[in-house]
Amino acid sequence: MGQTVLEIKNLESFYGPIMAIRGVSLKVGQGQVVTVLGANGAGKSTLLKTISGIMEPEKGKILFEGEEIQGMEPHQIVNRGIVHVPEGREVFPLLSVDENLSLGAYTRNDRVEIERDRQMVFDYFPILAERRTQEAGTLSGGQQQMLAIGRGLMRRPKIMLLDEPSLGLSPLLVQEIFGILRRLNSDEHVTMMLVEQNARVALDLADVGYVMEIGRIVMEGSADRLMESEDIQAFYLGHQEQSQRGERRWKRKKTWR
Amino acid sequence: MDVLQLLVSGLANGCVYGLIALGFVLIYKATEAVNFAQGDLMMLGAFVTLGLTNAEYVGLPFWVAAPLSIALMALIGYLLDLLILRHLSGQSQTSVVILTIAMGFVLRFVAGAIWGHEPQTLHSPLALGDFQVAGVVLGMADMAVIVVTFLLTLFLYQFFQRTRLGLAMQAASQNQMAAYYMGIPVKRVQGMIWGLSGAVAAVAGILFASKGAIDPNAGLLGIKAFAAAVIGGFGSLPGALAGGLIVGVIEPFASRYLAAGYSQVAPYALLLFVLVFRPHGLFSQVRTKKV
Amino acid sequence: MRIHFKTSYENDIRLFPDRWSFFVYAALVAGAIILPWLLDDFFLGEVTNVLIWAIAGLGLMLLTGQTGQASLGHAAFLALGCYSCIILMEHGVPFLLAFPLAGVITGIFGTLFAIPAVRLHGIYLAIATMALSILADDIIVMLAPWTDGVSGKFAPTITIFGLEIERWTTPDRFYWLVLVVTILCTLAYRNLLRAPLGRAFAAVRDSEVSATAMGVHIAFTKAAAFGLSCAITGLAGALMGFYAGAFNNETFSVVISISLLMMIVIGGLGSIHGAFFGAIIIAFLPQALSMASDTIGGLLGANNVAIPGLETGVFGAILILFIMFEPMGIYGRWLKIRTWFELFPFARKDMFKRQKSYLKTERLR
Amino acid sequence: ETQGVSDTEVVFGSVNDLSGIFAAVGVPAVHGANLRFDEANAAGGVHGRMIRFVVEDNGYQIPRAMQGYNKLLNRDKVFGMLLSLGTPMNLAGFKLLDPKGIPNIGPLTAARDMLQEPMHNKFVGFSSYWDQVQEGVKYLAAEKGAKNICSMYLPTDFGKEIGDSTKDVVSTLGLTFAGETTHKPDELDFVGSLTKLKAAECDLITLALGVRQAITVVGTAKKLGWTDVMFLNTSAGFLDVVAAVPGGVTDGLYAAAGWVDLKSRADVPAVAKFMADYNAKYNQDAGGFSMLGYSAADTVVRALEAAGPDLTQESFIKGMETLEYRDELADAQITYGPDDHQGADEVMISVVENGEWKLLSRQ
Amino acid sequence: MSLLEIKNATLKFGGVVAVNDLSFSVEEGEVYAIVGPNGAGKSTVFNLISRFYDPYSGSISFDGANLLDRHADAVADLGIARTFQNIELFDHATVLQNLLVGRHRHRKSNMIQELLFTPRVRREEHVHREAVERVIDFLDLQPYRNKMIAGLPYGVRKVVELGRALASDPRLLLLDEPASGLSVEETQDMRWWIDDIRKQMGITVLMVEHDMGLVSGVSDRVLALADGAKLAEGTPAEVQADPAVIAAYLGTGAV
Ligand SMILES: Nc1ncnc2c1ncn2[C@@H]1O[C@H](COP(=O)(O)OP(=O)(O)OP(=O)(O)O)[C@@H](O)[C@H]1O
Ligand SMILES: Nc1ncnc2c1ncn2[C@@H]1O[C@H](COP(=O)(O)OP(=O)(O)OP(=O)(O)O)[C@@H](O)[C@H]1O
Ligand SMILES: CC(C)C[C@H](N)C(=O)O
Ligand SMILES: [Mg+2]
Ligand SMILES: [Mg+2]
Repeated sequence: MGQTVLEIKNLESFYGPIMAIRGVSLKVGQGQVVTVLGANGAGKSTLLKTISGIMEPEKGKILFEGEEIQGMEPHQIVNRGIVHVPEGREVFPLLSVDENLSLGAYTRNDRVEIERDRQMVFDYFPILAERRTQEAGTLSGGQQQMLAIGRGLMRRPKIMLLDEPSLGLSPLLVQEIFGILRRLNSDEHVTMMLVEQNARVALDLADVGYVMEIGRIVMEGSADRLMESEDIQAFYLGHQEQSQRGERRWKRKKTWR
Repeated sequence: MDVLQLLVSGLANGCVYGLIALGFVLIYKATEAVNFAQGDLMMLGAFVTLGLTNAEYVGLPFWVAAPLSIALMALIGYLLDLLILRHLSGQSQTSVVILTIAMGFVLRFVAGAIWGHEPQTLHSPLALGDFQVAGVVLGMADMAVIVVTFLLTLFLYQFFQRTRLGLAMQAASQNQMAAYYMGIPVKRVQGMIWGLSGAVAAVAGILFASKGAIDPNAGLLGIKAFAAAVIGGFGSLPGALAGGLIVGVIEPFASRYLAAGYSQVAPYALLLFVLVFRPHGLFSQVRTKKV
Repeated sequence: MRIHFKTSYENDIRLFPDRWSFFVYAALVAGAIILPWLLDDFFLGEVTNVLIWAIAGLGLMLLTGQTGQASLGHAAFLALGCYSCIILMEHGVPFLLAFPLAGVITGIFGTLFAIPAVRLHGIYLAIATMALSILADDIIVMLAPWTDGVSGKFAPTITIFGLEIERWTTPDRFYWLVLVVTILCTLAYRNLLRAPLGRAFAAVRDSEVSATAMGVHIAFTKAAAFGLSCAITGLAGALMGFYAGAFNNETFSVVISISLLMMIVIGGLGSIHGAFFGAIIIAFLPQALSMASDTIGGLLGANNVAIPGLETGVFGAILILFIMFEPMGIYGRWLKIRTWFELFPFARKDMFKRQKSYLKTERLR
Repeated sequence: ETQGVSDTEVVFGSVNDLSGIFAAVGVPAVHGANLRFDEANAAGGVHGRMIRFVVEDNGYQIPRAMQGYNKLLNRDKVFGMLLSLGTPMNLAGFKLLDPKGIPNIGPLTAARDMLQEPMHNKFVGFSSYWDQVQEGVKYLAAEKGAKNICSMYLPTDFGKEIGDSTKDVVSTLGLTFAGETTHKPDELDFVGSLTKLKAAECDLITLALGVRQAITVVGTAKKLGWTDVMFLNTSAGFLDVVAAVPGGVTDGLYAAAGWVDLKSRADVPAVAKFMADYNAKYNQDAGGFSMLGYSAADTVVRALEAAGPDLTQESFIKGMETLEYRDELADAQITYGPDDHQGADEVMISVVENGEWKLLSRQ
Repeated sequence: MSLLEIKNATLKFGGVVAVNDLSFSVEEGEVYAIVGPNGAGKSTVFNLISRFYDPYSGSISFDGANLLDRHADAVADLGIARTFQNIELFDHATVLQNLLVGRHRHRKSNMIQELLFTPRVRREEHVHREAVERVIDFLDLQPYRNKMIAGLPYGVRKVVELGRALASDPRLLLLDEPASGLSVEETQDMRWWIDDIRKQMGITVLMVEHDMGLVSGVSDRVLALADGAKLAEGTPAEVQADPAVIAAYLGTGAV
């Protein structure tokens, strides 16, 4: 692991009286892909939102390149090169595909490079090129997801926070997207923090993995090691004795609880 | 001849409504908030100019006072956002509506306390002199209103359509969270739009005051400008102008040709009529959600 | 902390969740009933006024808080209720019949207005209703043969079973009358909320698409909300007419419409409590300010009109502060205070800090 | 025990508009009244009683006005009402004043209804809009040959009274009522209406509009080149600011009112003193309505004096009914009597010349 | 006769042909899945059935009745319930209230009765509540019964939406990507639920899904769409083996 770019220390976040992050600490190294796994409501999205400043943490520190960024306004954090591709698309529904992409590059001034990156996004997702002038709100669910990812790429981030990028994408596109992420990571050395339900592809791409449960990190390790863990296999990879339909309808108890 | 005269002065008036409506639309386009105090901002802009110009107050030359008050009103708009509206960032539209209505109360009170409640006249060079073309009379102020309104609409339209900041403003109104994700300083952008609409209010106020006397209740005109903005399709700049012109033109014709007691209902009856057929105005900004 | 043990579905359906809250409300009603013996005429008059506004607030709350349709025109319906009740009485209809009829007439008119209006959303509806409110003024003048136009009408004395009720001469009886209407309206409102139609209202407010998919007829539901809302508002309007004693085309102006909306927002949108809290603020605050300025003026030896319009200015400023610090309305704050006491001593002080929130466009329907 | 009276104090109340659309009327009037009461109090009060004047702001809304009445009557326990503004508000107030016999003096509306039955407790200071229009039209018909009379008015009781009076005087004089237009208080363009009235060949137009609107109407007519028409305003528009509009816009505008303009009489000592005092106290120039307020308060002070030390509603009303004096400030003769509850009966007709009102005639 | 029959349906948005002369039918009691690349027109087919869109041409019938004669709100009366791809719940209401709205098509009382809350209304409320509780038990939603939707995690909302549709006792259930955003474990639950919905409740299911594991696990027949037109139709195995489907949709499986 290279130098640490992002370090989270004992983070706590609340929604009113509800504690969603209960003291999370983790480190992300330069050029690493870190994945965060966890069941529904574990607090994965909240963790990413807190890092990108959309939510204010109650306690704890977030260090990016050695500087504390917790409590900053989200746009200041984006300016430092952290880009968050949110869960659930969040496009600008009344703006065209093209305008959405331009906004991805809002903080940049290098016109020529921006156009090149736009072309790159269109190469990745040809359907977006076809629909350049369509209002983003009328795109199909998957097309919006492509747009959200493409828009994130337009920022040329140092570190990307990806919240369920494969949501609603066809199997073919899931492969493609992970191919793209892999290339970005290896060629451009973009650091990534990845939240995914599709644990298999996530662990396949990632160097390190964390498992969250009810706001806490309950397990961490290298992706390979996690891949081997029985619990992970059972709960996130679907390796159960379930080759025939309908048997085993009880739930296995998670051993880390 | 009558008809032409009615049309022309209707246009001039419509432009005043259009100018106020532009102010609403600006803020709506960038924040989706509806500013019920826009009419009162216009009134304040008029009074600030009057205070700077008229001899019994500061007595600056008009051409110095006008830009100065535009700048001042921009500052006031910005401060209103900074000190008050920013606290409501992310809260529902209805609360903002109520807040701005209350702001209108306060602005009216402040103007009354400073400049009194009696109507006053701005010493404006625009107030003097008429044009007469082919039997149609048009005041300087009317001319100025028409020209300025069209230019301003065009400028603002281009601003939203072509500039990065304009785009960012639209983005911020459609999805605040995503706007932050893009690195747009949403609050600062919204402050700027309040400043801008303060400036527009000042322009409207100066032109309005050049057409006649003003008092602290002059802002009630905002209600008709609302009708204009809604007819045009709330959120559309050309719509605001179009709506303003429609309301402006319908009025003189109604008072000319309808019986007393019925003519003054024309703008509101028209509004209801338009909404029956186009529930979201002529240049509708509302879309059906794709599910 | 109170814990509800729910043993039957009835627990969620009945009016009061537990015996304690039954007692609280029973005590409240009992207190309300004996109020005329506790207060002087001045305060009794003000309380009556607050209750009338609260009824009107309930009416608008049903539309705006429950169904999500903001109206800036409810003064028109106040006027309709007021005029119909009093015109009926002038034609010899007894109050006990004329009063509910006024509600029905206003309700029917509201439903008719809703037929085109259900297609409008947000600001479009708000401005359309505002236009209606402005037009109401002119319509009253145009209908002068019935309404006596600008000269206005005087409210007759109410007689119920030979008992004379009048705002100034028998303020206590008038108060009880208003109280009864308030309680009945509140009950009806509560009943609606625990029945399918009330849920359909909320469904229409939150998502028209999925409400449709669940079989909720959007236009019908909105029209029903409009009708009910206007009916209640009409009743309030009639009471307002009796309260003022005299009224004309200028009485129910658009300013009243605006105050009504302010009232429910400040009270807290979507709750019955909100209508009452809002009424207290909107109806009583100006009076309180006036009393305060008398006192302060008296202390300083200054005159109470030293700065004309000051009270209105201060009123506006207080409203601004209310909304800035509690955008969810007083009811929102009330809930927090209650939670704090219920959790005591376990409440964190920053528990009620507002987490950042973000708006999304309302231009998608 | 009469309410609002003690050995040291007598309380008067007013439901007024200090923030609404008629604040330009209510505010100076209240200031004027306060000026007079302060003088009286500084002089030791009337029969040892200080006068306290409690003003409630109604913002020109009935519900607020009702709250004001409730407070004044039930809490402040006023002895009498003075200078209450607005016809509908006053009418609503009668419902509760009459049963208690509380006097209502000098309401700030010149509607005829202010002297409706029971008249016992009601007093108005000056001529009604109705009379003003009657006299104004008669004068202009006789002196300036007006024949085709028209009217522009707000659809309110105020407008209606002026409109109706115009029609009435037109038919008594055998002239033609050529046309009418109605307006909203927020209307700002009158080209349409004026074109209509011009087509109807009006030569005299009575105005019942907001102050700001009346100025615009006169200016617009000039702009349209329609110069052979006269405009007649009432006391509602008889203000210095109207005369003083720059550029001579309002030159030639007539007004029929119950008093004579202040500014043109600035050399009369009473007027000069008033203007100076007023300016010193409020840092504003006095106008017609501040004078009206002062005069009304003056009437009250005189009536209190005439009522004698034993102050009751009856003695006060008796006192009022004995008043007969010349009001130097308003330049009007004030007489009240058992059957005459209107102070000044004269109507003064003025015209704007060189930015000032000039008195033409007394009727 | 098929339960749902779509014949030659076409729908365009400007230049985009979202559904192109598409015909298929769903038999009573089966689970029928639609797959296809993003933007193939799957959700649009659902919206056609829900009557949110009018087709340019073609016909849609349900149990022999012409669906195109009905308004969108009358579709539920026939016993068709649905979920949405991006979740459309009533955010400012509790889970319980959301599910109760699902019962709306069974409302029997009128407005006046509800205002008075007559005994009849009370009885009906008990019936609705019981039905909803059965759904809550079935989907394990007990912990969330009185929670506001606005604060629920994505996965739970997906389940609530399924619950709301089930609460209406439908004959046909339309599920738009029921498993997207769910973890493997939750997808597993979903699979069992769909099985039970079909087998125990006898409800026909039409679903759109990208998770081929789930699709092949529960469905009887699969329709593959591309560019609004039929690419392939058959058993899950047949469709997955179709080269056109692999090329357009499934890919080689290598990540
Ligand atoms: N707006 C909110 N208000 C209140 N509570 C919330 C809110 N958003 C999330 N929560 C709560 O915070 C916890 C964490 O939610 P979060 O969305 O981070 O989960 P997640 O791990 O991303 O789940 P998913 O896989 O479903 O996306 C959940 O228990 C949820 O109930
Ligand atoms: N209102 C609209 N205006 C224009 N184009 C639209 C509109 N709605 C849908 N489309 C287009 O129609 C096509 C079909 O969209 P649809 O939502 O049915 O796709 P889908 O198959 O559900 O895809 P996904 O798997 O991504 O959800 C898409 O290309 C989309 O861009
Ligand atoms: C002072 C006046 C202009 C008031 C107005 N005449 C009214 O009747 O209310
Ligand atoms: Mg999440
Ligand atoms: Mg889809």
